[in-house]
Amino acid sequence: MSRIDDTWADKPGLVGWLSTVDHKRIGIRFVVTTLAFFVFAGLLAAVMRVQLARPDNHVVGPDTYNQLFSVHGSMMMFLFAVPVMEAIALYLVPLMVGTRNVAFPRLNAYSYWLLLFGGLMLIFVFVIDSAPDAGWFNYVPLSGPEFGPGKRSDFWAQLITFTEVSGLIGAVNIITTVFKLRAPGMTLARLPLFVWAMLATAFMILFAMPSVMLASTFLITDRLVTTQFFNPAEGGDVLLWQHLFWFFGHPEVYFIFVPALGVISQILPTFARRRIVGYVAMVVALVTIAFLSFGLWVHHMFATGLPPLGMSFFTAASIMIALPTGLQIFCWIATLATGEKVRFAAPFLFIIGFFFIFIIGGLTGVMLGSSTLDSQLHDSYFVVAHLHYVLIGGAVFPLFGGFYYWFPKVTGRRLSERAGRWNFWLFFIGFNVAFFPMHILGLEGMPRRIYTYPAAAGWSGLNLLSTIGAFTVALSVLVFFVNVWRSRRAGELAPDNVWGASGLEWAAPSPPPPYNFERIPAVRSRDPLWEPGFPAAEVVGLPDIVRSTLVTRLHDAEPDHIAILPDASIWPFLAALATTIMFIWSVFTPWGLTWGAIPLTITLIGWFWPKKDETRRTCAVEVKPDAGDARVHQLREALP
Amino acid sequence: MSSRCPELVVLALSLLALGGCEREQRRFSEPGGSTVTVTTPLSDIRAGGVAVATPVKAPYDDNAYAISEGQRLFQWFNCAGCHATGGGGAIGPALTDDVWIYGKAPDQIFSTIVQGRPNGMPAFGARIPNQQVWQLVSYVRSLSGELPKTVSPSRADAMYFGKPPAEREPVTQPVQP
Amino acid sequence: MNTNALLSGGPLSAEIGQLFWIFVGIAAAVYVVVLAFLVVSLRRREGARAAPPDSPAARHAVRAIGIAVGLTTVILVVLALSDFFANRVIAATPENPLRVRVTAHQWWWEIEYVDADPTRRVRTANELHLPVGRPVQLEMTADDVIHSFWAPELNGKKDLLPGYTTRLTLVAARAGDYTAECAEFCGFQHANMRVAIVAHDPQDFARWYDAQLTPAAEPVSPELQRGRDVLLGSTCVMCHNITGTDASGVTGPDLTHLASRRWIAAGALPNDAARLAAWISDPQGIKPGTHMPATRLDADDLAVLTHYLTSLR
Amino acid sequence: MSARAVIDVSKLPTYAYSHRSLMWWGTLGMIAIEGTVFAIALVVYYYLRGLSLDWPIGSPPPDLLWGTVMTALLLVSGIPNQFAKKAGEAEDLRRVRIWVFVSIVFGIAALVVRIFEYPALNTHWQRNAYGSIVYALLTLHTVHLLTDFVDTVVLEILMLTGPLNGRRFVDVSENADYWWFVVLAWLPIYFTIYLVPRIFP
Repeated sequence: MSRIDDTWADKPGLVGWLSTVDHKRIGIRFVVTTLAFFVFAGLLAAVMRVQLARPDNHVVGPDTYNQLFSVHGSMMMFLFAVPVMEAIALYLVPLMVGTRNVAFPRLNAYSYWLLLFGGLMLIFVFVIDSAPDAGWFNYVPLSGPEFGPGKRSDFWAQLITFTEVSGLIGAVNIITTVFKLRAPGMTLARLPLFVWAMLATAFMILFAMPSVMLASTFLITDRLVTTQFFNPAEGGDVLLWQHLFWFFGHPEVYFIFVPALGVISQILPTFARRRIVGYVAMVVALVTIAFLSFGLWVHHMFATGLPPLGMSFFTAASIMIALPTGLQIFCWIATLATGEKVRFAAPFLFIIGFFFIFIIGGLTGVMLGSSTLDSQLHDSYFVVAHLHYVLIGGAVFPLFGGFYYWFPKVTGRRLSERAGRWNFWLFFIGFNVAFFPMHILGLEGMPRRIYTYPAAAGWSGLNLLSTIGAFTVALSVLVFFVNVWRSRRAGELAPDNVWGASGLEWAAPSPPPPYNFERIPAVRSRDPLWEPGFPAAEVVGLPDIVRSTLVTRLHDAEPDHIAILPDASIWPFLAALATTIMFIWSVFTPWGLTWGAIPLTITLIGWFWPKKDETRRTCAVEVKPDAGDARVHQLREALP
Repeated sequence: MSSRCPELVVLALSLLALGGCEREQRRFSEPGGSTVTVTTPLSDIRAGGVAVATPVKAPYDDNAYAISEGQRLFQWFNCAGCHATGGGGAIGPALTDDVWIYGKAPDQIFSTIVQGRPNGMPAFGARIPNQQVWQLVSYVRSLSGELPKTVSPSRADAMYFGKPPAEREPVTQPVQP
Repeated sequence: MNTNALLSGGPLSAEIGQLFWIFVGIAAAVYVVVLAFLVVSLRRREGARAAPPDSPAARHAVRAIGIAVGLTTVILVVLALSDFFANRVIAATPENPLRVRVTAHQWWWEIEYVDADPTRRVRTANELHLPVGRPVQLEMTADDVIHSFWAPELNGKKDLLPGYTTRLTLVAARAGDYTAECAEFCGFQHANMRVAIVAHDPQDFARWYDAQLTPAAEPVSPELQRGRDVLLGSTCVMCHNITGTDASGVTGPDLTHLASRRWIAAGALPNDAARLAAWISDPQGIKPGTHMPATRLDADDLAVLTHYLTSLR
Repeated sequence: MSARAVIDVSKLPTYAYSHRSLMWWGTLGMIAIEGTVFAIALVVYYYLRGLSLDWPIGSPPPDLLWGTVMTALLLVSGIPNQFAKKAGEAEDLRRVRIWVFVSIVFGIAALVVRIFEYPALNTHWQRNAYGSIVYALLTLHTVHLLTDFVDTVVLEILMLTGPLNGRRFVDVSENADYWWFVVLAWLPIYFTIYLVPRIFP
C-alpha cells in the first residue's frame, strides 16, 4: 500500500463503513438506497393497480388506498427521482471534472444519511398505518389541522424537511465542486454536458427547495402550535399552500428531467462516435430550462379560478418551455445523423426508448400547458399518463441507460446485454400498455386518485389493461435487479474505457481508487479522451500524507492552490442521527426542537473540531497563501 | 449480539408500532362500545359500603380520527350553541376547565349526553347513535386536557376561539346544580 | 354515466373539444416527423465516418436544427394563440344566466337555485337540472376542503375553495343526462361524489322547478304517518331537512324531494327502496368513511321509514 | 510514464482566502439558500397583506423601539465583525481573539434585545395570519442569530485552545461573511415588520 492509498483508505469494519467520506462509496450507497425506495414505491403502485383493475373492487379500502398513492407519489418524487439524480452526480461529477472528491466530503455523507433516515421514517410510518394520506402535494385544508387528524400530514412535512436539507446540501456540494475543482484546462466551455446539466439542476434546487421547506414548516406550525397561515377564517389562505408548493413543484420535476438530459448528452455521442452537435446551444437550452421552470408554477392551478389574463401568461410560458427541450432533441438527432453506424447496446436502447416515450409526454405537456385544454384534462387520468410519460420516459429510461453505461466503470464488470434487452423491451412494452390507456381514461372523465369506480362508468376494460402493463413493468425491473446481482460478481470483465467514450471518468481505472486520479490529467478540449496525445500534461506534487486535490480558478481553470480535504469521520453519521431525533421528536412536541437541538449542536461541534493528528499533518505540508502566490504566477507562465 | 436480541428489537418495534397504530386507526364501523346502564353514579357520594363499579373505558380516547369526528359533531349538533365553540362555556357550563357537575368519567359524560341534565341540557339518547356519542365523549374529554396532546385535535379552519392564554376571559362561576 | 370530454353536450365543451383536436393533430404530426428523422439518422451506412465539425454534412445538420427550431417556435406560437382565442369564448361572462349556488361538502354537493324572490329558491342535493340552451352560472364555494366541479360533457372543471367563490358556466345544447364528478382529491369518498345533471327543455324545467318548491307531501295512509313518526323520532332529524315537517337539520342533504332524484348517496347508488334501506342501515359498508352514521332500526321500522322516504316525490 | 509535460503544484499555497477558497463558496451557497427562505417568507407576508382588508389584522403595528435598537445594534456589530475578518486574513491571532470576542458580546446584546422585541409585536402567532407571519419572520431571523452566535463562540474557543493551522483563519473570515449576511438579512425584515404597516396602512 503506497502512502497515498494509506491516506485515502477508510478504516475497516462497521465504524469505517459508517464514517467513509469517499464520494464513490457514498454515491453507490445513495443509488442503491434510492433504488430500494423505487422498488418499495413500485410495489405500492402494483397494489393500487390491483385495486383499480376491476370496478367496485374491495382489495383495499379508501383509507389504505389514500396512503398508498400518497406514499407512492411522495416516495417516488422525494426519495427516488430527485435523490437518484444527485446520487449519480455525486459519484460521477468529481470523476468527470477530474478531481479526487467532492468539495465537502463530510457534508456529502451527512446528506446521504439524512435521506436514508427520512426514507426509513416514511416506510416505518406506512407500516404502522400512519402514513401521509393527502397526496404527494398534500393540499391544505385536507392536510390541515381540522381535516387531517392524527400525525399523518406531520410525517409528510418532516419527510420534506429531511429530503430538502439533503438535496440542498448536495446542490451546494455540486456547485462548489464544479466551480473550483476542475482539472487544469477544463474551462467552463469544455465542461461535459452532464456536468452542465447538474450545475443547472443544483442552482434550481438552491432557489426552489426553500419554498417547499417554508410551506411544510408553516403546515406543521399550523397543525401543532396553532398558527393561522392556511386558515381562511383568520386571514390565512388555502391557495397560499398551492403557490408555495408549486413554486417548488415545477422546478422539482426539472431537477429530475434536466440531469436525464445530461445523461443522454453523455451516452449518445459515445455511440454515434462523434462530438455533440451544437454544444453551446445545448448549454444555453439547459440554462434556459432552469430559468423558465421558475415561471410556470401556476399551470398547476389553472382550475382554481385565478384571473384569466394571468393564466394566459402562464399558458404562454408553459408552452414555450417545450422549445429548449425541442432544441436538445434536434441536436441529438443531428449528432446521430452525422455520426457513425450505431451499435444498439443496452444503454443506447434505453436512449431510443426515451425518444419514443418522452416526446409523447412532452407533447401532452404542451396540451396541459394550455389553460383551456387543462380545464378538461387537469386532475384526470390524462395527467397521470402525462406525468408518467415525462418522468419514466424522460428520466427513468435515461437513468437505466446510465446504469448500463456506467456500471462497468463503477464495478469493473459489464451488465449482461441479453438481460439488458429483456429488461428494455419488457419495460418499453409494459410501460406503454400500462400508461397509454390512461390518456383515454382521462378523456372519458376518470378523475385522479379515486380508490374505485362504478361499472357503469365504462372504464373497466382500460383499467384492467393498464394493470397488466404495470405488472409487465414490475417484471422488467425484476430482470434488471437480477442482472445487477449476477453481474456484480460474474459479469464480464470490462476495460477502463469499455465504450470508447471521451469523458474524463473513463481515464480513471474501473473501479476507480479512492483518490480517482493519482496524477490529475490536464484537458485541452471538450472531449479529452478523443484528443490526440491525451493527457498532454499531468499534475504532480500533490502532498500524499493528507487528502489533497487541486483547486483551479473559476474562469480559466488554471491551477490556484491545493485544497486539503477532511479525513473520514463518524461525526456526519452522528449529526444525521441527532437531526433525525430532533425532526421526529418535534412532530410529537414543539419542545422536541429545543431539546433536540442540543445533541445536534454537540455533534456539529464534534464534526467541526479539528483533530490533532489531521492538524499536525496539515501543518507539515502547509504553504501560506502569500508565500505560495509567487509560485502560482511562475507556474502559470510555464504552462504550455 | 445475543441471539435473543433480534426478538427484543422486533418486540420493541411492534409495541411502538401498536402505540402509533392505535392513534392513527380510521375505524369507520361502530365498535362494540358498551351501552351504559342507567345506574351510572353521578357523584362520588356512596350510600353504605357499596363497591365502586369498574370504570368504563371510552373506546375512542386514544383515536385521533374519532376525536376529530367528535369535534365536527360538536359543531354540527350545535353543542357550541350553549357551550361555545371550543367548549369555553356560554349559557351552558364551560367544558375546558376542571369543574364537572355530573362527573368527568367517560361513562358519566356518556350518560349526561344520552339522558340530558336539568337547566337545559337536552337528552340526545334517541337522536345520536352510540358511536357518535362516544366520539363526542372523547372530544369533550380532550377539551379539558384529559387526553394526551398528540391525540387532541388542533385548531379548526374557523374563527379561532382558543385565544392565547394571555387573552382568555376569566372562567365563569360553575352553574349551581 | 356519460362523462366523455369529447362527446360534448354543449357549446363550451365543444369549443374545448375542437381545441383538443387541433393540439392532437399538430402533436401527432410533430411526433411522426421527429421520429422519422430519428429512424433515418439511425440507419447510417456501415463504416460511415463521423463528419468533422466543419464538413458540409455538419453544417447542413446545424442549418437543419435552425429550421427545426424555427418551425417549433411557429407551432408553439400557433398553439398558444389558439388557446388564447378558445379561452376568450369560454371565459366570456354569460348574459342573464340562471344563477345556482353550489356548496361542496365532504362527499356531497349542496345545490341552491338563486332567485330574486327568496320564497322561490329550490334547495336540492347531488342533482342539477338545467334548462336547455340557457347558460347556467354556478357560484361555487366549499365548506371544508378543496373540491372541483367537473362535468366533462358541458365544460371544463373549476375548483371549489374554502374562502373563495368561483364561477363556472354550463350550457346544455340538448336535453339528456350528464354527470359531474369531484376532480380534486378531498378525502375518503372523493371517488363517490357525483352530481346527476339533467337537461330539460324550458317547460319541463319550469314544471320540475315548481314541483321542487312544494313542501313534502302530507302522509295519506297510516303507514306513511308511522313512517314519518319513525323518522322524526330517529337520528335523521339531527342532520337532514324535510320542508313541511319538523326535520330541519342543515348539515346533511335536503330530503324534501328525495324520491325525485336519480341517485342517492351522491351517485353511489341508484335511487330505489331496497338500496335506500341498505344505505340507511349500513352507510359505512357502501361508502366507508362517510359522515352518515349507521341507524339501528328494527326491520319493520326500517321498512316503514323507507316507504315514507320513497313517497317524497 | 512517457515524458509528458508535468504541472508541479507542490509549492502552491494549501489554503486561500475569499472566493479562492472552497469554504467561501460553501458559505455563499448557505447564504443563497437562507436568503431565498427570507425572501419567500417576505413574499408570503405581502401576499397575506394583499388579501386582507385591514392590515395588521386586529392589532396595532409593532412598537418601533426595540426593532430600531436591534437594527442599530446589528449595523454597529458590523465594525468588530469587519475587524475580526481583517485580523483573520492578516493571520494575527491576538487581534482575532479580541475582535471575535467583541463580536460575541454584540451577539449576546442582539439576543437580549430580541427577547424584548417579541412582546413589542403587539400580536400573537395564534391570533391570525398576520400574527403568524410576523412571528415566523422574527423567529427565522432569531434562529440565524442564534446559530451564528454559537458558531462564533465555538470559533473563539478554537482560537483560544484548539489545534490551529493556517486554514483556521479562513474560517474566521467566512464566519464574518455569514454574520454580515445575518445583519443585512435583518434590514428588509425590519422594514417589512415595523415600517410597512405604518407607511402603507
